[in-house]
Amino acid sequence: MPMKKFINDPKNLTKELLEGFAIAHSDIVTVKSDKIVCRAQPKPASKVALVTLGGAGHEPALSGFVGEGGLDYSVVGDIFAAPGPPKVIEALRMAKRDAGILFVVLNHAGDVMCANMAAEMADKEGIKYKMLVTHEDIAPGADAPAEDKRGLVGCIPLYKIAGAAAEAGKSLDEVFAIASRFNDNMATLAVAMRTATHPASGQNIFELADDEMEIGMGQHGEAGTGPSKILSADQTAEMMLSRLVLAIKAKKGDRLLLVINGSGATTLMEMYIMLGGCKKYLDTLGITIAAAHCGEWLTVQEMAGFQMFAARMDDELLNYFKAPCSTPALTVK
Amino acid sequence: MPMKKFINDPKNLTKELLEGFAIAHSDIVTVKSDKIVCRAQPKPASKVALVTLGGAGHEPALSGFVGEGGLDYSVVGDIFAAPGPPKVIEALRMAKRDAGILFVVLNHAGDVMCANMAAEMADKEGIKYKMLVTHEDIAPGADAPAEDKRGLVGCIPLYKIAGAAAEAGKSLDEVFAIASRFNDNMATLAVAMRTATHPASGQNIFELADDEMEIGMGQHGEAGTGPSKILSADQTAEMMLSRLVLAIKAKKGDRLLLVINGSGATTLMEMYIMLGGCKKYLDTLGITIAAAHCGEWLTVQEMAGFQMFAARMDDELLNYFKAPCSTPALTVK
Amino acid sequence: MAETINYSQICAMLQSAVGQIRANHEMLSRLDAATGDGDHGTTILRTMEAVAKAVTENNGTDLKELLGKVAWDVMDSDGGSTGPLLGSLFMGMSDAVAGKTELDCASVVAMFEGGINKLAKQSRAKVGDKTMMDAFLPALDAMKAAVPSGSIRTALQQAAEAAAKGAEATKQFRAKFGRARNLGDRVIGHADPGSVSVSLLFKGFSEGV
Amino acid sequence: MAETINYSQICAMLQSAVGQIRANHEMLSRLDAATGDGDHGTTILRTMEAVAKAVTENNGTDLKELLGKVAWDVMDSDGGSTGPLLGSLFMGMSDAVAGKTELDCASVVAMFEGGINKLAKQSRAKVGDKTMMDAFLPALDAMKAAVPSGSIRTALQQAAEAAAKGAEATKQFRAKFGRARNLGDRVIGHADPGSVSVSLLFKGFSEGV
Ligand SMILES: Nc1ncnc2c1ncn2[C@@H]1O[C@H](COP(=O)(O)OP(=O)(O)O)[C@@H](O)[C@H]1O
Ligand SMILES: Nc1ncnc2c1ncn2[C@@H]1O[C@H](COP(=O)(O)OP(=O)(O)O)[C@@H](O)[C@H]1O
Ligand SMILES: [Mg+2]
Ligand SMILES: [Mg+2]
Ligand SMILES: [Mg+2]
Ligand SMILES: [Mg+2]
Repeated sequence: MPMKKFINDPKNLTKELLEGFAIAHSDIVTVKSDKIVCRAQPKPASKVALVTLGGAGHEPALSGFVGEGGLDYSVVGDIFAAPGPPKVIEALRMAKRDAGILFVVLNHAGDVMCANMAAEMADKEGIKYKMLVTHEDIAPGADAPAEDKRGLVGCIPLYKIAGAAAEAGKSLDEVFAIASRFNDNMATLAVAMRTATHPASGQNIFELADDEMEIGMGQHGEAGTGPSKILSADQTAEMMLSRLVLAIKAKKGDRLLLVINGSGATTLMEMYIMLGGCKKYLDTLGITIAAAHCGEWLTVQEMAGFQMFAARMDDELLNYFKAPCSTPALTVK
Repeated sequence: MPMKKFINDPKNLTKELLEGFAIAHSDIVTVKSDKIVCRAQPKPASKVALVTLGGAGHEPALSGFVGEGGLDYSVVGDIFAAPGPPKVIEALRMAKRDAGILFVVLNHAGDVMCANMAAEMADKEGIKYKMLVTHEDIAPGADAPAEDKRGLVGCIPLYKIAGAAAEAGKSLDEVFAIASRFNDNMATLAVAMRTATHPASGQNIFELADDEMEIGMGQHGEAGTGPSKILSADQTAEMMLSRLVLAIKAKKGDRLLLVINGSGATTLMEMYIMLGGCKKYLDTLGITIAAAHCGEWLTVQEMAGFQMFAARMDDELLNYFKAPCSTPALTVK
Repeated sequence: MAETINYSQICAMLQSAVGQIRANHEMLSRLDAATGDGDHGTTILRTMEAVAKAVTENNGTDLKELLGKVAWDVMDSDGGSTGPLLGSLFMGMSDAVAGKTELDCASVVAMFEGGINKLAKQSRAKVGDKTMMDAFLPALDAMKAAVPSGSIRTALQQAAEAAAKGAEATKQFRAKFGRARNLGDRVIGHADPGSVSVSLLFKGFSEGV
Repeated sequence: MAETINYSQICAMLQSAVGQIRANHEMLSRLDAATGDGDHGTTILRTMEAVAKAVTENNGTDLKELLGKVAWDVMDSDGGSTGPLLGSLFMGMSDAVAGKTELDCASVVAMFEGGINKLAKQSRAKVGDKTMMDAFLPALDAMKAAVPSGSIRTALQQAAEAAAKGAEATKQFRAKFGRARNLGDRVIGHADPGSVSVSLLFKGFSEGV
């Protein structure tokens, strides 16, 4: 039985998607050495560079955020699989500069191991970098050890904020400090409604009954906190957002960045309805939405569901989040 | 059995989605009289206004393209149902100006009937407008009568181009002429891979076997040219694009705008792979891609599939397509 | 004896038609799923709920005003194709009852004739095009033929039967209008949902007087 | 008699392990679907195909160089967690065979010991953490115990049996590493895919010499 996907040889998914990506966005990005997405117009070497890595299959993430005001280098692995250390060190060499590199890694076993091995090599070669690991998934509990918390969509606004700080000419220590402050004040909780087909194996990445959804589902089909009955949008909003608000210790008067990140098959219509539900709940707490986004930043193939992201913002973080950028997936004037 | 959607009362879908839409994009749009999406900063009355209408459920279309360089007024109907003539005439009254109004209507029975009734009233009231009906679906055959051809995603780049011409201060006759030239040189063909749930009725909008796709599927589940076996991305690209190329009479040396418009559950990964396949095919014909877009502009809930759009471009059309705009769904610097 | 109906009886007649749609809208959406976009039950229900609301809210006695308000609210109810079509039906009916307070059989038929003629202008469809007109036009002929009987109920019953026959007949046709127009032979065997709705409306009218 | 293996026999040993993965990768992805993200079969197949390619392409005779190239190509093959883990295994094996051309039983075991120690540094997991280490560590102990026999085949067979037992045992464990780490009791009853792969690798090694 063929997959219900528009693909050619499942072995060439990443290669072919990067070819199309380069055609669509040739004005912004180029692909070097097969799997390293870089800016078409490199950032001046006087400014801090942003490098990240991660498996494909999450389009537009991660490489859709390479460009002015965003990432400088995105090392692409195969579907849901981190790229190997050799490519990662290659990208770090390309980015090497006296200003230094902010090296952003999402907390997933493979990604972290690859990053660590590449970092070892970078140390030997005297490449100046600081590694920042995102781990904002509160599914295992808001105060679970950092190693247990996956890196989810939070990396995207973090790229945006760190990217803007780098464009502004901040030093590596400053960019790292700003990004870390955002990293420490953000949280994500995911919910899945329908499974997706792994485009290489052709298998469902998980199973879910017709009347069930699952909170805490990972972005590769890793199980969450177990299935539950389907709730209304407003109930789902309150149930998820109340946990996020606790996790980031948001209180009356605080200003949030709120993101409803669709996983694939959940419609923008639903995301807007969810955002409305979130607003209603936050109003009862006297917490304001300083910035909001509904859309698909980091997807899980055609999985139905979304990741709800919230971060406590201050003026500096908000200014960098709203600063101009020109990337394939996000343009801000 | 609850729907696999994050919604509240199915009767309030449009109202609630517009509330969330307004929260997410308060800097760009406001919603007046329940269902009329307008710019937060109105365009000067000296310039031609763009008004359109259509059912909801296709987010980000149509209202996601209201803003500078795009639409001025989008009248929103309920899910897949055109708004009634009273709201449409209300929007035409809001837009009324000596410079005149370009009134863009997608060719669907309900939309056209509503538009005609509103236009009758506008005539009585001396509102200056020109109506332009898009009908670029080549599923019924490239040279089927215009009434038989549905208006699909082609309206979006048309809004963009007409919007840019209006911002440039062109007269109504000029804007109409430019938009019509684009309208006459564009074609769309859709393909569906998996059905979607109608969010109001909870029913599947069509059925398709596990090993089948359907070419020519309408954007509300209206059947296409019948089911066929699933093809590879490259085969699908050649099969669909060859028909589009014939329809718009593109030949060696011509420059195309190519859009792979995802319907919902088809991943951006697949759209990029499709774009790669299109490029390979066009290379064999010596036709160039002057501009390309992969993404979700006009969706069909969570239907898997996409609309492939092609238009023959000239310098003027390309300049307007690439001109700056600031809308919720599309920002160009 | 020449029987007549007044404002409140016409309200009852309309409400009875609403009841028919409330009872059958799911079936109508299923029909539309086969040949259209699966929402006809939703749209016709929405339009008829607008009728019900307009009728209850309109605290007056003027028939033309009542039907005019019904028409406007129907059109304002996002009825896809159904809204403008039924909207023009009621608008035409409204014009036809100008100045009247009591309708005898002939004026009831004249009221529907006015409505269906107005609707026909929007529609442009003929019998055999697989649209609402396949139910409306035979219904009109049937009630005209029943005028001599002087019985409104008879006239509406004849209309309902003719509309039902017309809707049934749409199964044999290819569609020349609406979303089904491009489907060629594949719609043969499926009744047109709009025509089925119309037959239900007349069933309701006839039972409501 | 002290049996030894040379460059080409080690190539055969590696290719035989590749064969085991080619035959079982679908089952391995199914296992990963239960406790991880369903791609372990894909990633381990990709890494082992990289092994096969490196072995065929490397036209030399130097063992260290061969295993070093294998390690690098494995790491370069986008192997999720598997790539870096097996990459460091082969890197450690490469270091351990520096200067050798013929390996007797003791040096074969020393080669694996070097690899598994290097891997252990990346892994940080212990027996009972439901990872590849549940197969690697018992396998290492078993082959060490078999060194006196002097038989490479026996040592690898013992290792394969111990690895299989270790993989089977992971069914009882909660996961402390990898994607399964957050699933608590829900992974109990499911074998860890990585440990099953490792047992297949040793099955291949033992059959390949
Ligand atoms: N030109 C027309 N004249 C008469 N009836 C029409 C016409 N076009 C469509 N219809 C009717 O509309 C019905 C579909 O209505 P509905 O589903 O509510 O609207 P939409 O097609 O916009 O989804 C069809 O079954 C048909 O009877
Ligand atoms: N720290 C670790 N030490 C040893 N093995 C590990 C570790 N983390 C993960 N693994 C192994 O990796 C396997 C999953 O590999 P794979 O599916 O290829 O990578 P990913 O988890 O990135 O999808 C697990 O079954 C487990 O055996
Ligand atoms: Mg993986
Ligand atoms: Mg409709
Ligand atoms: Mg319909
Ligand atoms: Mg895995």
